[in-house]
Amino acid sequence: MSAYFNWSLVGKDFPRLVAVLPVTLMIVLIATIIGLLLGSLIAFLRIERIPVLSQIAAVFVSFVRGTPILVQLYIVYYGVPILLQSTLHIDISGWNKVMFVYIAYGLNTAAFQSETIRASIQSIPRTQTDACIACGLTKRQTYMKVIFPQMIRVAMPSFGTTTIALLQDTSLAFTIGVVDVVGRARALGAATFHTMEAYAGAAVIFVALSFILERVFAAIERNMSFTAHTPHIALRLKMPSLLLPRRANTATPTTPAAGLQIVAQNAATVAGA
Amino acid sequence: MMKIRGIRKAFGKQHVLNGVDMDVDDGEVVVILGSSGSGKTTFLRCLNFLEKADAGHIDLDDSHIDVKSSSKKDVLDYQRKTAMVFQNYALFNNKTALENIAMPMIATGKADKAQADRRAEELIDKVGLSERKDFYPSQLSGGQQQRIGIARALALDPKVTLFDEPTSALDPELVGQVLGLLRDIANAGATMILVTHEMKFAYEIADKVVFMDKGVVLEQGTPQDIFEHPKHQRTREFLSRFTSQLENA
Amino acid sequence: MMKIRGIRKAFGKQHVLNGVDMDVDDGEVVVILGSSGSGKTTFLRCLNFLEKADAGHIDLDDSHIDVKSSSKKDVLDYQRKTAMVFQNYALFNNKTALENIAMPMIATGKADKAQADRRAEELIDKVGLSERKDFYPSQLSGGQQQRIGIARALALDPKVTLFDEPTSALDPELVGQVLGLLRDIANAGATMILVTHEMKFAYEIADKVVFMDKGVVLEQGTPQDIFEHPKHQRTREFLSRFTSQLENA
Amino acid sequence: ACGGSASATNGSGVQEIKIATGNDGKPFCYMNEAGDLDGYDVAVIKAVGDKLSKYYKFTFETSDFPTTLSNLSSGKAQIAAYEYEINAERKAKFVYGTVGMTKWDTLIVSDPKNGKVYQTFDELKGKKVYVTTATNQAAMAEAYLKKNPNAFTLVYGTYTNEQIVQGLTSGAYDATLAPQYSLDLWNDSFKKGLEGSKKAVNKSSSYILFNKSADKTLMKRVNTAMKQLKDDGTFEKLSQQYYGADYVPED
Amino acid sequence: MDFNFQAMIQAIISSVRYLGTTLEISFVALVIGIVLGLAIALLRYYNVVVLSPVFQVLTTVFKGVPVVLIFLALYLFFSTGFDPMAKSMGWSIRFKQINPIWIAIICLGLMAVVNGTEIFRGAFSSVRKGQLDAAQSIGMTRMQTIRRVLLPQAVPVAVPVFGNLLINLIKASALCSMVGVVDIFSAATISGQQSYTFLEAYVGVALIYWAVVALIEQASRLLERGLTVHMRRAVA
Ligand SMILES: Nc1ncnc2c1ncn2[C@@H]1O[C@H](COP(=O)(O)OP(=O)(O)OP(=O)(O)O)[C@@H](O)[C@H]1O
Ligand SMILES: Nc1ncnc2c1ncn2[C@@H]1O[C@H](COP(=O)(O)OP(=O)(O)OP(=O)(O)O)[C@@H](O)[C@H]1O
Ligand SMILES: [Mg+2]
Ligand SMILES: [Mg+2]
Repeated sequence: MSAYFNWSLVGKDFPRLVAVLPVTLMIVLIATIIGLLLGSLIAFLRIERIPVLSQIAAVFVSFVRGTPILVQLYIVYYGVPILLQSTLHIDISGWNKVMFVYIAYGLNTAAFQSETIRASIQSIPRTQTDACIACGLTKRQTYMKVIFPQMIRVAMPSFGTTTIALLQDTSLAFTIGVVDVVGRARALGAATFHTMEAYAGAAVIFVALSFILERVFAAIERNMSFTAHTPHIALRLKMPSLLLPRRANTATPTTPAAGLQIVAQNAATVAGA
Repeated sequence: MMKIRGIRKAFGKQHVLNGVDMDVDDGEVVVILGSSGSGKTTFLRCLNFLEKADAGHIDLDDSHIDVKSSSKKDVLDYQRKTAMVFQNYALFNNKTALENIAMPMIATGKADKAQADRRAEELIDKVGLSERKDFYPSQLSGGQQQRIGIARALALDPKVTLFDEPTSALDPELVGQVLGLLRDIANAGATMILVTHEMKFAYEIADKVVFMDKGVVLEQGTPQDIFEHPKHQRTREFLSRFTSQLENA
Repeated sequence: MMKIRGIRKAFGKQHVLNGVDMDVDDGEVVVILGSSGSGKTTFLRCLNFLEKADAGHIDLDDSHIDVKSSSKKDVLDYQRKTAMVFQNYALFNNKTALENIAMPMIATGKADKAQADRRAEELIDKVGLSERKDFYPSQLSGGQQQRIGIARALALDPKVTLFDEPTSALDPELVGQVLGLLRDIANAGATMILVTHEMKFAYEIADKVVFMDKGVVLEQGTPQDIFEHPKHQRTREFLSRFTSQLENA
Repeated sequence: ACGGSASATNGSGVQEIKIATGNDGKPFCYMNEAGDLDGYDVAVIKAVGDKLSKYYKFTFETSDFPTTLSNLSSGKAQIAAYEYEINAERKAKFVYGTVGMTKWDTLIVSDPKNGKVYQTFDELKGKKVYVTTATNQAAMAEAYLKKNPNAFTLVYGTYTNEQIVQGLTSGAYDATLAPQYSLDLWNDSFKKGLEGSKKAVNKSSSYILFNKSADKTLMKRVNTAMKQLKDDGTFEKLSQQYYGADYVPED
Repeated sequence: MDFNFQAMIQAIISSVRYLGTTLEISFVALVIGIVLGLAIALLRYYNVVVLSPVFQVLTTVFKGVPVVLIFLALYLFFSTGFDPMAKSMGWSIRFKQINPIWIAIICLGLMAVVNGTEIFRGAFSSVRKGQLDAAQSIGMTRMQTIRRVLLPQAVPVAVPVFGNLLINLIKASALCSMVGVVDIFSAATISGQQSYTFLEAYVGVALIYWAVVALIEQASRLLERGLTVHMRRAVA
């Protein structure tokens, strides 16, 4: 294998991969934002069983889950311009290609996030919404003031896993010529005829990012636990059995129903590199 | 004055409430007794529209609600005249003790932020938890949570407050605390409907005791009537443990 | 005869048990009282090795256990001489009522399948649930679940049975049922250690009452000693609600 | 109808033309180590662009191979340059440029250490031959197999260069199909002694493609410019630079 | 742009024949993921010394490594390392005789193991602690507890998530052309290459994926329902 693996090349490739990291991060960031907003909307439509819209949302989610993301990317890349042109007469041929990548990954993330959000919302005890009704809160107030703040914490471990998976899945952007980390690795592999070294560099970046993201998400999760800002630390010890899981495996998602949903999504969904 | 008529509720084929009637005068404390599964919780939930009853009317002051046909707005208005204290506390987990009391006041437009905070501080003081006001529910003991739950209900200044077994999840010392607080509130003239298994407390505090069985009101009357001269065999059975305790001790 | 000496347990820096000693004679019923957080549950859990105590000895018949150094096998042997009934029932959710009773007998090698089934039927009959034997826990009411939990413990024919607040999650009628069952078992000569908040029941059933506070045994004695002539201020405070009830009623 | 949608005219009357090309096809069109688009096809098109800078501004639309064709047919580009050989289906869908760019003399490549150097398809009877999915080599092997069923077994894949070479040297398959310059690049990159058949099993040339609805003037100007560049030796110079030898077709 | 339905149908017809390959790879990988994932999850659940933290680190690392790299590295590792190893072990099998489908299976299997571990860990955490206490208080051994209490309760929780994993494995199996296996995705590409209708081919194969995924979702829902009969409250 030594003929195929050259350490010095890893050193040369690595900075070039780091240079395009912002592209990957932007895709992840924007896809995550779209995913959260649209995903919340879809989750809301489905939980409240809004007629027609909830069925459309269900088909959308099923389609996205059921088809390779490459196909979704093509549909957005070729389909959206035609759609906008023929319906609204908007010409978007001048758009930067990366916009299509944002949209495609945003829609994809939204479908997956909506399931996470749905599961997290459903994991919030009924008593919480009961209390809202009993206090005379409107539906909007119920969602904004009680459900969302609590849901975020439950969903956080899952968001973490999905985001890490998304980091890798962005590779398909290169298929339409957007150069992200995996795309750059592919290009370097093609240019040097040494693919392993380039991907190894990408692996180093992703593993590092995964570690960082895991930490960040864990921190957010802790911050959202509504126990962390204890005025007097001593008092936290009063009911430790409630606060601290007794077993050591605290890394597991706090609510299995929601947490699990996503674990599986971690499976790389790259189809057709 | 609250007038409840013909409340019915079925879950699927199971008829849980079969036409419950009840009158509650202003400032009256009504205690509902009944064995497990008799429909007490369901009844309270229907009164607060947490569960939509299948049929029935509720008149409360100027609100006249037909549970089946009244508009969303009328129901919301009516809801804002009632408040509920839950068996399992049901505080908002993402809000501190103080916020739990203040937020609903603001959300329902009963007070602005400043007023709400002031009133919340007052109430939290009243239930003896001033020094815990910035704690989250998970950092409070059961008895403390329940007292915050009661303060939250009181803050909304409801015409009627509903209590579903407010002490059943507490240890005996905490039970004492919470019952004491309820007694104070009752003495202050609040209108309350209360489900409890604390017979002794019911005996002391109630203006009227209602015994429910299989989704109907089997009998009602003053505590003396019900505890000392129950008319129905079922009521006698149910109360036997308590009354024997009354005699034994 | 069970001899418990110097049980200590800390969670991190928090010392929950600070050297608990206790003697339990064969056929004796020991009731542990104490306020919330005094370490009662932790003590029972240590006795059953659900929690590994930090120090202490337990002698039970021919088992001599040093909690720190005894071998896994000795502990397993000892564990099989004790059984525990949990506050929250803790039936196996994936087993029917009958299987819940029979499976542990088979797993611990106390009986073969046929014997276990026979014995389980007997016990389920004894706790009055023959017609529910094929139901899953989620299909049983709290009181029913707790009775199965007791039957499961009895099936193992333990030298000592530990009960942690066996009635606290039940409604008054169910409490009556379960307490009745416990009384029967006690009368039949079983050795029991029992944590409860049902003072009246404790008074009736206990051979010995132990009052725990802050992880130590504060005082112990016959029910008369403890309830009527408590030595410590703390005990008096704790019992005040109950004793006032004894007087009032 | 969509053909013209991607072109825009700027103030000075210079029209923007999008060229679809690949981004990982060394030595034709690829992103070099510095991150710039590079390769023979790219260089040729750039030279054409320089010649026609009065009328057009060429910009590249990069993607993988299948997507270049989708980009061309969807009108996201007017021209595609990625070593397209002539075949009937493509002819029906697109318009070929008239000037050949590269000689595609495909050799049978094998590792002499594993026995012999195969010279003809016939010698490969019963052997395994690797081809990359959806390439012209695959098409030509399939065409041969159609006429001579059971001649050899095709192994399809989307191997990287390492894998192709390693597959040959390890004997996972006996041969693959490639032009001389690919072979040279392999031997050079991995220090191996692979050899090609003496004679090509297939001869053809590659061309650029136009979108069918592309403007005829554009086609004419580009074809003319390419002819000039070929005649003045620019093609040959670029061929030396990227392929290491002269692979410019005669026509 | 025009969409050639004929070509799409053609692509569906030619790729459906390789459905078996896609399913074989995905299912075998799933089985590997279930078996090894269970083992690792148990090690971590019971916090087994050394092994538990080692697997924790490995899981985090493998989450970050691009699957493409795993395919590539494994292929090169096998093709250079297998024959010498086989020789020294005295095996008669050589690399060229190995069906590359096994390399694909190992790659996806690895991915399945990483995920399977996490799924089981989540499912275990959904089993109430009281259940294990009860088992322990009765004096059941660890193996008895796992077999009679932990697994029967964790499996129903894990089933739908493994359904998800299978879906993702099926989609990820499109990468297996990287090691020379023809699956439905590359079959569609081959079909698309003949008439240069790649887009149509992709859409066609997407429809196949969608159909398969819908079936799997349905099956896992049924399986889950079957397994949780006793967990649901019977409306008396
Ligand atoms: N959402 C529901 N779906 C189906 N049945 C229900 C539902 N809620 C309550 N029930 C049934 O309605 C009956 C009455 O329940 P309810 O909770 O009102 O009783 P309760 O008098 O409050 O009893 P307890 O003293 O145990 O709290 C019970 O048989 C219960 O199983
Ligand atoms: N796993 C644990 N980690 C840390 N602290 C614990 C743990 N388990 C119990 N404690 C603490 O130990 C103390 C004793 O708890 P324990 O449950 O034994 O009390 P108890 O006497 O049973 O109370 P209650 O009457 O409320 O059941 C409490 O302060 C509790 O918070
Ligand atoms: Mg109730
Ligand atoms: Mg306890």
